[in-house]
Amino acid sequence: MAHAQAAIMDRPPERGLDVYTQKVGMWVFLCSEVMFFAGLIGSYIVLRFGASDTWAAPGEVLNVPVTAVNTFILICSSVTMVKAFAAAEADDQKGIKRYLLLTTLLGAMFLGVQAFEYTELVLHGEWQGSHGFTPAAGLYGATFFTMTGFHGFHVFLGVVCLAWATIQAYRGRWGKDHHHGIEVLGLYWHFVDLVWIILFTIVYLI
Amino acid sequence: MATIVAEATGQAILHEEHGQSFLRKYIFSTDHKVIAIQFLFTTLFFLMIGGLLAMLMRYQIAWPDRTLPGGGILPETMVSSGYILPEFYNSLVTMHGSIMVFFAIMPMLVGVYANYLIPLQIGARDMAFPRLNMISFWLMVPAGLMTLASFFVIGGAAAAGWTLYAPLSGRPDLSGVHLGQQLWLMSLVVLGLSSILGSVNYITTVINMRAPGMTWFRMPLTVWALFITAILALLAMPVLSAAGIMLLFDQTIGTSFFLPEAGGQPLLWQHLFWFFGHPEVYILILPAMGFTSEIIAAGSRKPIFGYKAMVWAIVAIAFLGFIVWGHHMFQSGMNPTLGLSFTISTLLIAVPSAIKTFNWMGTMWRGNLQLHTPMLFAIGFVAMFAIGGLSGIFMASTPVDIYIHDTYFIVAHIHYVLFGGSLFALFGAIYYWYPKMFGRMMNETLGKVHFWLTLVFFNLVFFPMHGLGMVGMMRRIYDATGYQHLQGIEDTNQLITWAAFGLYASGFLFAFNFFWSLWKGRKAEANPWSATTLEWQTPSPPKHGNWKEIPVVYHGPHEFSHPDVTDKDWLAQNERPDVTSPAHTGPAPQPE
Amino acid sequence: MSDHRAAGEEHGHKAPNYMLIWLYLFILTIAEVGIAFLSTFPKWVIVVGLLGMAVWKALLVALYYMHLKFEPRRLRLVALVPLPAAAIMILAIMMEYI
Amino acid sequence: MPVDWSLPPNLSTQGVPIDTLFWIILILTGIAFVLVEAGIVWFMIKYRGREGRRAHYTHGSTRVEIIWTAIPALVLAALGVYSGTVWANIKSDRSFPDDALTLRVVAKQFEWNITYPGADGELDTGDDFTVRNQLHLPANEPVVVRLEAEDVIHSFFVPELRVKQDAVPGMTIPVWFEATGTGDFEIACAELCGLGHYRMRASVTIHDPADFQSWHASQASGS
Repeated sequence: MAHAQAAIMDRPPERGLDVYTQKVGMWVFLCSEVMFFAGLIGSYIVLRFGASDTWAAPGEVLNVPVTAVNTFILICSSVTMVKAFAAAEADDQKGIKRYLLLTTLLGAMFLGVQAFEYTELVLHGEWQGSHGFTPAAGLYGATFFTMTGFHGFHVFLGVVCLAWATIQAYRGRWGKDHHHGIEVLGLYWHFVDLVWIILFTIVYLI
Repeated sequence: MATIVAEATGQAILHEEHGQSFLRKYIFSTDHKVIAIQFLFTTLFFLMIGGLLAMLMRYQIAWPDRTLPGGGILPETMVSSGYILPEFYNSLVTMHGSIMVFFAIMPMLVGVYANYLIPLQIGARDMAFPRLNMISFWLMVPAGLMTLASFFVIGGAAAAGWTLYAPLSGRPDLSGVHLGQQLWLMSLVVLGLSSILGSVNYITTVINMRAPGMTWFRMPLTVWALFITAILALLAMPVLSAAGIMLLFDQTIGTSFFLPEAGGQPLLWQHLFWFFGHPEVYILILPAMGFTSEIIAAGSRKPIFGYKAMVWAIVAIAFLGFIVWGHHMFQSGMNPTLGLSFTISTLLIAVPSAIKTFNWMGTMWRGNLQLHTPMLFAIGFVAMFAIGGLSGIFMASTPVDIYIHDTYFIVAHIHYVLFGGSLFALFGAIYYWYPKMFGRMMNETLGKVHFWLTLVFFNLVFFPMHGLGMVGMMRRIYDATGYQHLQGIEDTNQLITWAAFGLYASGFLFAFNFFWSLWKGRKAEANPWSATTLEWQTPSPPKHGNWKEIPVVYHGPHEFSHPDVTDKDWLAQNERPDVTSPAHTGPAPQPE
Repeated sequence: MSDHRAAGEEHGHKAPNYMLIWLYLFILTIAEVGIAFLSTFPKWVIVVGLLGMAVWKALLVALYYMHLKFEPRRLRLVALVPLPAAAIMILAIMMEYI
Repeated sequence: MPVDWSLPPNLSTQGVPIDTLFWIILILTGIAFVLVEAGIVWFMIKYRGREGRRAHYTHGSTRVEIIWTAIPALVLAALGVYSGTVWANIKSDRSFPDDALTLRVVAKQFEWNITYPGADGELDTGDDFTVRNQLHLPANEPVVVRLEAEDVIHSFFVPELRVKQDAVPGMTIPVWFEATGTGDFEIACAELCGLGHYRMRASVTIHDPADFQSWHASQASGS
């Protein structure tokens, strides 16, 4: 009875999703991230609906051109990220290094621009007669800094991981049989990009 | 192939065990069983603390005009010239609820038993992400320390109720609590992260790590319940984290999300909190339902009655759990039209709960009931949960809720569900899986005494509270004696308090049994309850890596008293039945 | 189930043209900024248009960069799970103010 | 003074359907309670384990399960419809009486301030007057309370009138009721509002309409 097991032990186990475990784990984690940002964005929508007169028109306070460039940077970092993954799949060591490094740098650049944007706003931003636009500047300031701040925090975590992945790339860790790490990190990175796409539209343009 | 990789890591786990330092083996272990036991000790400690707070609270309610015996050892900010202060009482109310929900019941259900049982019951060697699992435990520890520390900071611990309704929770000038509230929120965010990481792990493990033949509908109901619970936690906790962070910002960096002076919305806090809070209620009950199903099937020596209905009931409860949160807010000033839709969804959710109750009774029907301690607690769960479920119908009916909202009726209801429900099932689970965890049995006589004392004292404490609620006694009242409509209830409140002391004391009987049995308990064999699920088919306690060879599963989880098996009354999931009865066992997995 | 096996793990699909997707994203972003600042449509048309384009961009990222288009159906299901919960939460809270 | 373990005497028109619903639910849940608990005890005795006994092997019965799903579902649906109707008669916009006496109740830590319209019967005109911690009401006449809060959330609870409504800062929430008898009662705060929550109460006096008129007149002229 129980000994009959041995004969069929080489069968694959019930294979779940037919996707390797780390990728499933990342997707599950991203589900909870969706809910986290849904909480923030939902609050933003509701607060804005409840008090729309206290909202600035697009471009009135925020520097949209700079942020548009920043959006462009993040989109570019997404494409370099998939390129790094494609390079890993193709076992193109040079490509892996180049694209991971590029992604890290673009991510860092995004953070730099955001830091610049925040500094400008806090020091010179003008809204409702007050000099300096801070989280304490009404619901508008509160929601703006909370949403973009938490997105920035996610970018920061991503850049840290990317820097680690880049170092690993120079040590030759990634390759044709070893690209799961890049793919999983890529999922996170694209998700952060995706959140920014939504935030850019609802915070800066509407 | 992934299989080969999985087996290779499995073998690696098996070999890794030797030569580990004490620190790696018992403190920073990545073994799911060790982590589960770490969670168990931590949560039992918090259960004791939470209970102690309740005792202080009960003393104040019963004898508001008397000094607290021994109160002198507490600081002046809590007990002044022998009397419990109102601000300390509010902290007690708040922290009793928070600690019990977030640091005792929830991690006990999920941290302990999801960790321990999921890999063992689905036939995996460990969690999908063992290191993440360890991190999840070690995030809970600082969160717990922050919560405990908050009692001793200036202004005392959080005092706005465990629901933290803004603006009271967001305005230190109005609540008198400064750092305590912030510590509470930070601890909540850290705990939320811990529980999200845990959930990611549980979900991934169940999805991807099941043993060969362990199809979805062969999973034990415990695994089903814990899996769905993990989904609820995964989707609900981040919303609480987001809301908690916003509230923290309101206090610290001058935002005003929930403060009306600058246009914030106090009701937004309630919506976000209860969007988390109601799934949380099911996070606290679904695993208990899973344990109960398991124990009742084994204790009745019968397959669970209507296995698929039980599964779908869990799924339905989870889904509906996301659309009923408004029933906590009927009197909050919420749009009354929303009230109607929330009434209907709330009444709907009673249906799957009823199905589960009837199916447990159906399982006991014509069984061969083994009334051992775990079984008694499981039956106690069904009996008490039924009361909690029925009293919930009063609140679901919006007009009745106008009267009983925020009265002791609610207190009775929540405790019938969380104590009579979750904690009874947890006690049952501890007695039931203790031999597997520690290789020894808990003392049966002490266990039965513990059960009957708990049952009697529990009902003496909480049943009269329904009456207090009908009379109109409000929740969270430091001193009820001043109210005209609350005259004449002092005797009842004193009775409740005496019973509560008895209830707490019987907890120490349990604690004694627990620790005594660690060293002196009877040695347990691999399968002391003659149960069918996979965890019983490996030695007690299981070795690192759980199995010599990954088991292969041939049929559903509760094949008790199968007519074709004559030498015993159970058939383990990894035992191939000699006679295949297609209706009941399903096709055996085909070798490829 | 068995027919997914090849597709899932080994990425048996043809890699999409990542640069083309990038171009789409780039053009859509420019279009968004243009509509927000230069157009004279009524406010609600702008809002709906911008939200539509944001969703379009998000879908491009999710489907191609995150490979959702090429994953087994059940993984796609995992990715969809939080969306109804999020939608219910936001819509119900908004009922307060309508 | 021993307490009567029941709902307090009802003095409001809305209390009638609320209490009816309460007792209906109590009877329904009482029946379910007895059935379930008696069943459990009976099973524990009848099917207790005995040597040599073998349990009946079954995986369930779809028919039975459908029955015990359908019965609670129907009962609960009926209850939902009935509750919804009563709720709408109390809370919906159109349920509010047109020609009611309108008061403003402002809750703050830890007191209730009640503003009455002056002789003109309109709030927010010059002749309003405010009384602290005293709510005077006429019997047999609909009253609308506009509930506000200054600082944190409080809850306006008069047990005998079967009224409970949170007062939320930043919102004005209307509540209406009609008292059917006279007497002295209390407003209790039902939502934790800080350290004085337990003593945040105010007196409620329900007068004959004539008495109320004279009380009102004396206050209005006195202010």
